Amino acid sequence: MTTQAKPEEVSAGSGGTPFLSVRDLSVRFSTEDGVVRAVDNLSFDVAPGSTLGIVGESGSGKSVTNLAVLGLHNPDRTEISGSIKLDGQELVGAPNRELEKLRGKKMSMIFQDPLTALSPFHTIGKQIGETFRKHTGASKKEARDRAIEMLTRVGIPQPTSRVDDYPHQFSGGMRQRAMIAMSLVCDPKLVIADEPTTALDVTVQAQILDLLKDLQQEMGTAIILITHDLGVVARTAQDIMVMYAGRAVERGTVREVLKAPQHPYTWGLLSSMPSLTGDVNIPLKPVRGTPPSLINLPSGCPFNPRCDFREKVIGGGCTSERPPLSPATGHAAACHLNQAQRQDIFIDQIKPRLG
Amino acid sequence: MTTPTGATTDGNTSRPGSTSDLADNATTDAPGDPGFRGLSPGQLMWRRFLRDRTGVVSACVVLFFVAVAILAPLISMLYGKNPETHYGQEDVSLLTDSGLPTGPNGGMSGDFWFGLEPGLGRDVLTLLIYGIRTSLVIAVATSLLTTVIGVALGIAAGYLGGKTDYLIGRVIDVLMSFPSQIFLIATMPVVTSLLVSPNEKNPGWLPFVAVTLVLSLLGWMGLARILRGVSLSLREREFIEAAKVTGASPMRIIFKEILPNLWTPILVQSTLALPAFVTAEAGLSYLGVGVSEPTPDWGRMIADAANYLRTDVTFLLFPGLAMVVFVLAFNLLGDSVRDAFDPKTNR
Amino acid sequence: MLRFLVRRTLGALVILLIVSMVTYALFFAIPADPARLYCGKTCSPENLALIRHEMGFDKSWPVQYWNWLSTIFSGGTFNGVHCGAPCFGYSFDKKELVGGILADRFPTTLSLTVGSAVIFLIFGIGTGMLAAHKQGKAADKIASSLSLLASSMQIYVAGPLALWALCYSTDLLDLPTYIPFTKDPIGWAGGLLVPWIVLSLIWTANYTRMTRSSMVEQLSEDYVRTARAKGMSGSSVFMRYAWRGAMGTIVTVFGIDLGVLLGGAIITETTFSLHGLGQLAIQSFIDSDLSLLVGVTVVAATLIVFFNIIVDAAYALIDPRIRLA
Amino acid sequence: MSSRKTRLAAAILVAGALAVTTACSSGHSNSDGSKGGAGASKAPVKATSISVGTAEDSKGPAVAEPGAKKGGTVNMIDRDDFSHLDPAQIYMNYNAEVSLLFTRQLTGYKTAPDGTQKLVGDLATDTGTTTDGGKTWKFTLKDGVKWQDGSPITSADVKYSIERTYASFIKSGPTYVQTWISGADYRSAYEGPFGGKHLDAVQTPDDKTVVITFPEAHTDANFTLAMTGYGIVPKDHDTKEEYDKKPFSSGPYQITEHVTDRSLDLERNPNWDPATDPIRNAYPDKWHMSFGVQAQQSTERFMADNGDDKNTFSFHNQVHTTYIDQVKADEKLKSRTLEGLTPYVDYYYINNTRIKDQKVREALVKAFPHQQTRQLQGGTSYGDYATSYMSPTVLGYESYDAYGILKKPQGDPDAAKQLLTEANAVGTTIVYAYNNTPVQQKVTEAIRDALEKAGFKFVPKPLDAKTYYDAIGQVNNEYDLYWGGWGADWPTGYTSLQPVWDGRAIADGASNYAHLNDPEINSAIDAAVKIADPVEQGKAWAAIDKKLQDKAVSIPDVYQRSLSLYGSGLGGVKFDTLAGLQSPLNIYVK
Repeated sequence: MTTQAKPEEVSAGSGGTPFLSVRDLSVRFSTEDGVVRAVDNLSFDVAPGSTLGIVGESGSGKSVTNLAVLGLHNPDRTEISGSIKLDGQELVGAPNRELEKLRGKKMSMIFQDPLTALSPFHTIGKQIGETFRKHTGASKKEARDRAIEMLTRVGIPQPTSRVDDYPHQFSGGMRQRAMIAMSLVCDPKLVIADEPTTALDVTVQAQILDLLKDLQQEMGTAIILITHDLGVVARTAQDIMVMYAGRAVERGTVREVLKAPQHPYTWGLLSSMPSLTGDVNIPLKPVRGTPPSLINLPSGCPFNPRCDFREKVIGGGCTSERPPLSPATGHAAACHLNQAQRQDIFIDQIKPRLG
Repeated sequence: MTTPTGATTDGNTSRPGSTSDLADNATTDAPGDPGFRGLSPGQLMWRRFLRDRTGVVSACVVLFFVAVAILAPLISMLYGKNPETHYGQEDVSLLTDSGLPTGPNGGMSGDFWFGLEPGLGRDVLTLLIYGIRTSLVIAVATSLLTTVIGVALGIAAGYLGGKTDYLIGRVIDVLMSFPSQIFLIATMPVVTSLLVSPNEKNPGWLPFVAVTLVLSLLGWMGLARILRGVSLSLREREFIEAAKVTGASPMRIIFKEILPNLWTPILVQSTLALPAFVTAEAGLSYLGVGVSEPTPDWGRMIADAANYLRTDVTFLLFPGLAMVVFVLAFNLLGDSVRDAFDPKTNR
Repeated sequence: MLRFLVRRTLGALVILLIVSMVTYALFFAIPADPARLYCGKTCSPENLALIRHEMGFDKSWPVQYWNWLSTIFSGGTFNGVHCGAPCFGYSFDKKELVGGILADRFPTTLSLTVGSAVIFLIFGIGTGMLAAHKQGKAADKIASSLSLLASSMQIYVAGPLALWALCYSTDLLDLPTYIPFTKDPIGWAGGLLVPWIVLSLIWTANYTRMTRSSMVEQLSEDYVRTARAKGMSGSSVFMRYAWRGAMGTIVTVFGIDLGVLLGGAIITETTFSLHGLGQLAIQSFIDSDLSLLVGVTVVAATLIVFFNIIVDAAYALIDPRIRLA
Repeated sequence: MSSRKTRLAAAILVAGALAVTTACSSGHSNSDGSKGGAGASKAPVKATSISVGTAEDSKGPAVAEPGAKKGGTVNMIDRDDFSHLDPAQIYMNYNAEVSLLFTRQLTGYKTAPDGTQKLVGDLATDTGTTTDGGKTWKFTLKDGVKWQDGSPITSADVKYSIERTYASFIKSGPTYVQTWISGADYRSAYEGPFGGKHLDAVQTPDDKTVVITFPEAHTDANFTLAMTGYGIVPKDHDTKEEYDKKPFSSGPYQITEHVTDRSLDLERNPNWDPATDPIRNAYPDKWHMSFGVQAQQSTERFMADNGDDKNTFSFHNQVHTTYIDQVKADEKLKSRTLEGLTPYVDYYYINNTRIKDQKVREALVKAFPHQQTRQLQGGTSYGDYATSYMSPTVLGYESYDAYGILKKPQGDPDAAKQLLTEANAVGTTIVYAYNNTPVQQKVTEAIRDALEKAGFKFVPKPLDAKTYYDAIGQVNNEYDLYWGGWGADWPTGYTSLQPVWDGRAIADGASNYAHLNDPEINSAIDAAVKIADPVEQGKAWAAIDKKLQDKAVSIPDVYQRSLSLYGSGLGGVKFDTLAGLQSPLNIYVK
């Protein structure tokens, strides 16, 4: 197995074209404090039936990116440029009516906290069936039957009676299952799962992830999994994109990125994560500092104030020049360190800590 | 007139303690306030407030009124008139036989900039600026008193729970069930007679104290209810549990742990209650149970002027306008304070 | 639900008991002799004693209160007028049974309140939703500032101004009067139009503000975003989700306001010379008409308490998370 | 005439706040229309001439109003519903005025076109005859006087009506006749007719004759019997307490509907014969009266003169103080403006038990700011400066200005200070009790200003409107000065002076608010009562009035006036000087 071959496959996709293709996406919010560059020149693809994990700290632009894909930003205060193509259809600048038809049908979203993300005023069945009716024009009866079917598929016991329950009558895990049922009710080709397990117990987390995986296999859905938990990604995704300050800093297959990470930020993320096989005597080492302001980004590499290795870059490019994500395909990282330096540092300093 | 029984007009009474939500903002779609990282909540609030132009303008207006109230004697000295002298009766050419100013527009002139009061012929401008004092003193005193009562009983009910909570809850229920207008009217003579016996001379503070007491009597329940809810939820929080485990006394928990977390609802509610008390005080004066002569008072001026609506709108113009501006500025300020504390409402 | 209603009704009865008792205590705490008011110009001590005795003022107030209370259940005969249970006493001033007077006055207050409530709910919620929909735009700013301005108005300023502008000087609209709806529906509406307009003007503002702020709050809720992510159209998100959430707040406040308004708005009714419960309240206070005063107070308190129960029940219907117990 | 309760209602907080017109706080106007400046003082008013009419004067029908025609509906708007309609319960002028339309007495007042008034027989053929100087009075009923059901009014009805005033449920009416017959504790002497017992002092030798015998002489008993309080009530239709809501008519109209506090509707009584009635011109077919209209609103409505308001008048609501200038300036309103002098006199009572030094009292009289206080209440339209205790409307009134009030109505602080210095009483504390209403608060400020300038120490004591009369009615009250008005029950000096100044009547709650107990005055009152000739008696009362002034027992302030408007569609609206109200007697729809 060569490490170089796989990314080719991914970016080319099984049918040759990716289902979702994002190019040079920028999302800016105008706020009272100034313009927030939440996403800056981001490009990525998702092939049909595959899972892309997007990883990053809070405020790195993961959620914003995906809300932009769904077109859920307030148009008055948000400026979106670049291109988002879903199954060949351009979404940036598409009329809201068009987007409404796609949302829930071709692409759907699973939110982090099912308690707040589900309407407390409507029954689970209604909320699931409503999506179905909207996109298929089914009758109420059909919608209800579909809801029961979906609940069955996501593993809710006694779905015929639980379909009339309200979200508050469900447990956390069941709610997330219902949420998944709702997002899959129209067999969408793309599901964006925004931290789907963060709010759940660890045991339930695994169940939900397994469920997602099963359903994906069953239905051939592409999934974008947003998380700050590399463990979740490792378990579920084929590809990873690590985001920092609105940009992708590293991209590749799960194997590539987790086994041979190239970006100091990724190293930091990995170092801060406990591992079962690691040496318990080595303390976890979180990324120092705090995420940068998206209004006043540090010049050069936005990660430079927190980077332990910037002295190693000759000419101090870290504070003056912003590194591009390279190479253009395959395992890529946006860092001034050259390939050799990256490998050395990882093997000498980082890997031992990871165990 | 309704007594301010809490911010019933605002939609967010149900979620008063949402400053704690601030931290979550970054993970949701809002970009959060990345520029404010590292600032204390107080500083955050202050900076957010300063950026709210309406808030700053209304704060300036409120400050202007306060300054006028404080500087009233100085202004009146410079202007050369005072609110006690019956100018219209000393100079008979100023008022007609039935007490209306002889001059047009309510007797406005170079001598009397805002005109003359019908009847006694006092100077409207000085009555107005001294009237701010009355309104402010009573509104502030009532706000303070209701806040103290509301905070004490609200926390007691919420934190102590059990029988205390039940008792306070029922007292609130009963007080809220009273038709407030008739209750205020009926209570006033009782309160007055409790303060001063019929054969004693009425001291100058009497109307202030009586009005403040009566307004406070029906004014504290809203705040108490809100604070009860907040402290009820705080009681279950980890840091309170922790304090209990470490053996802190209930008093210490209340003052050191709970109270600091209640400042937001307290401050927001009091700022919103203040203008409500200004109008309530004016309403009492309008009903004839408010502050009596010779203390200048806006409500009484408006009530008087309402009689002259058809004869000369000028009398209503100045106190009416002053009142609307004052209340408006205070309401806007209250909104801004709330927004600064709780940016989520995004008004 | 039934248990809730029973429990709350019992609680309400206790509250009413306390309210009536406090009214009694307050009445006798006022340093005035009510008997003197009925005594006429040549008030001999004998006459005064006779009146005191006949009106029961010669007994201590708890005894009088007890008598009043027992009359509710047992009925009584006053001045030759029989009053069957439930009997709320007899007004010595008006020489009528209190129950009858209250029944006579209530429709006026009801019409006044319901009519203006319909108007201010429609306009208040409508403009509030418009403002929330056009959040931050000109329409929002205009609606918001107008409503703030209107809510800073007082009925005693707006009332006479409206009478002057709409009736006295222009003869555009009818003077405020109450004609029973059953007698002449058009006259009923015409007679109450001016007070409705003025009341609505002031109250609309509150509801505009409230609707706007709770709609804005709801629109930022996660589940609203979920609905949009499901592909729900803007209008259905607005109505089915955000409005559904905002409704709870509005119903709560409306219920409380309705109770207060029905209990009688003294200034409103006096400004427009309408004979509702508010005017009755102040009149009975002036006349020291104890049984009537207690009657009005209890009716007003009943309405307030009743609408509180309705609000709580309605809230449970709106929000399934609330359980009644 | 105005009962405590009305006064109270007048003064009460809300009413006061909403600036209601009443006998004590309203605006009034000036019959000669002179619009003198604030400082101008007026010449004393001419006394109304009132006399006792003959049997000829007592014959019906009433003097026709020129241009009047029958028919139509007249509307009446007022602030309050009539508190009583049972004649025996009626003391208040307002209740009495409406009773003219459906209740008749033995005697009544007839107003000539020139405004002079005469006491005439109403049900009786004349004003009664007495042969023993006022102890025994004999009245003969007219032929053709009937109840609304057509049955004749008999002497038994008159007797029953007087007996009935003893009943325990009759509490608020006048008690003159009862006490004259049976003494102060009249209720224990006779319990009323319901137990089957009768009153021997009233005899009915036949169906037409009534003879009333008093133990003492009461020379003006025929005036007393003109009070609505002695109007007749039919035995067969007496519903006792309930009668107060819907009395049985003996006059030109009968009640069709009375909704308490809302409306009263009257229609013609077919059995009333105008030929028997010298007083009432019953022109309209119907009356529609509605209540709850504040003075301000009624003024607005009369000025606007829209729709049904064209055919509307008001018994009691006057032009609201704030509209006086506007109403007077409006030429178009002149033809429907009504002005007149009421029987009420405003006094500021000096508490004679607390201020015993006559010089101090004189200083108070001298210092008092009549002009300022009057200006606050409507100026010349509120009333004329009073110098006497008797109203100019009372028989025998004489003008007498002992302290030069008319020259210096704004008060004379220098003269007052001089008097205080002489009495060595500069800095005397005056506790001024007042009814805590918006207008009275302002009046207090004016008084404070004047008294402090004169060298008094002024202590204002606001009293709640509900407690005001109770508080000042206490014999041992701790106030020095307080407002209170008085109006005569009938236009002779007796009811004008005796209740207020007879020292033997001092008691808690009695009307001798000044607590004056002067033997000289007391004996003069006793003497005056016994004078048979009304004119001579009037002179005696005027002499007492002068004595009271010389002793500076209190401060007379103004003789109250009335200024009112009515709709343009009405004619014959006149001012009733005896009641101080608009009279319904000659009103017709144009």
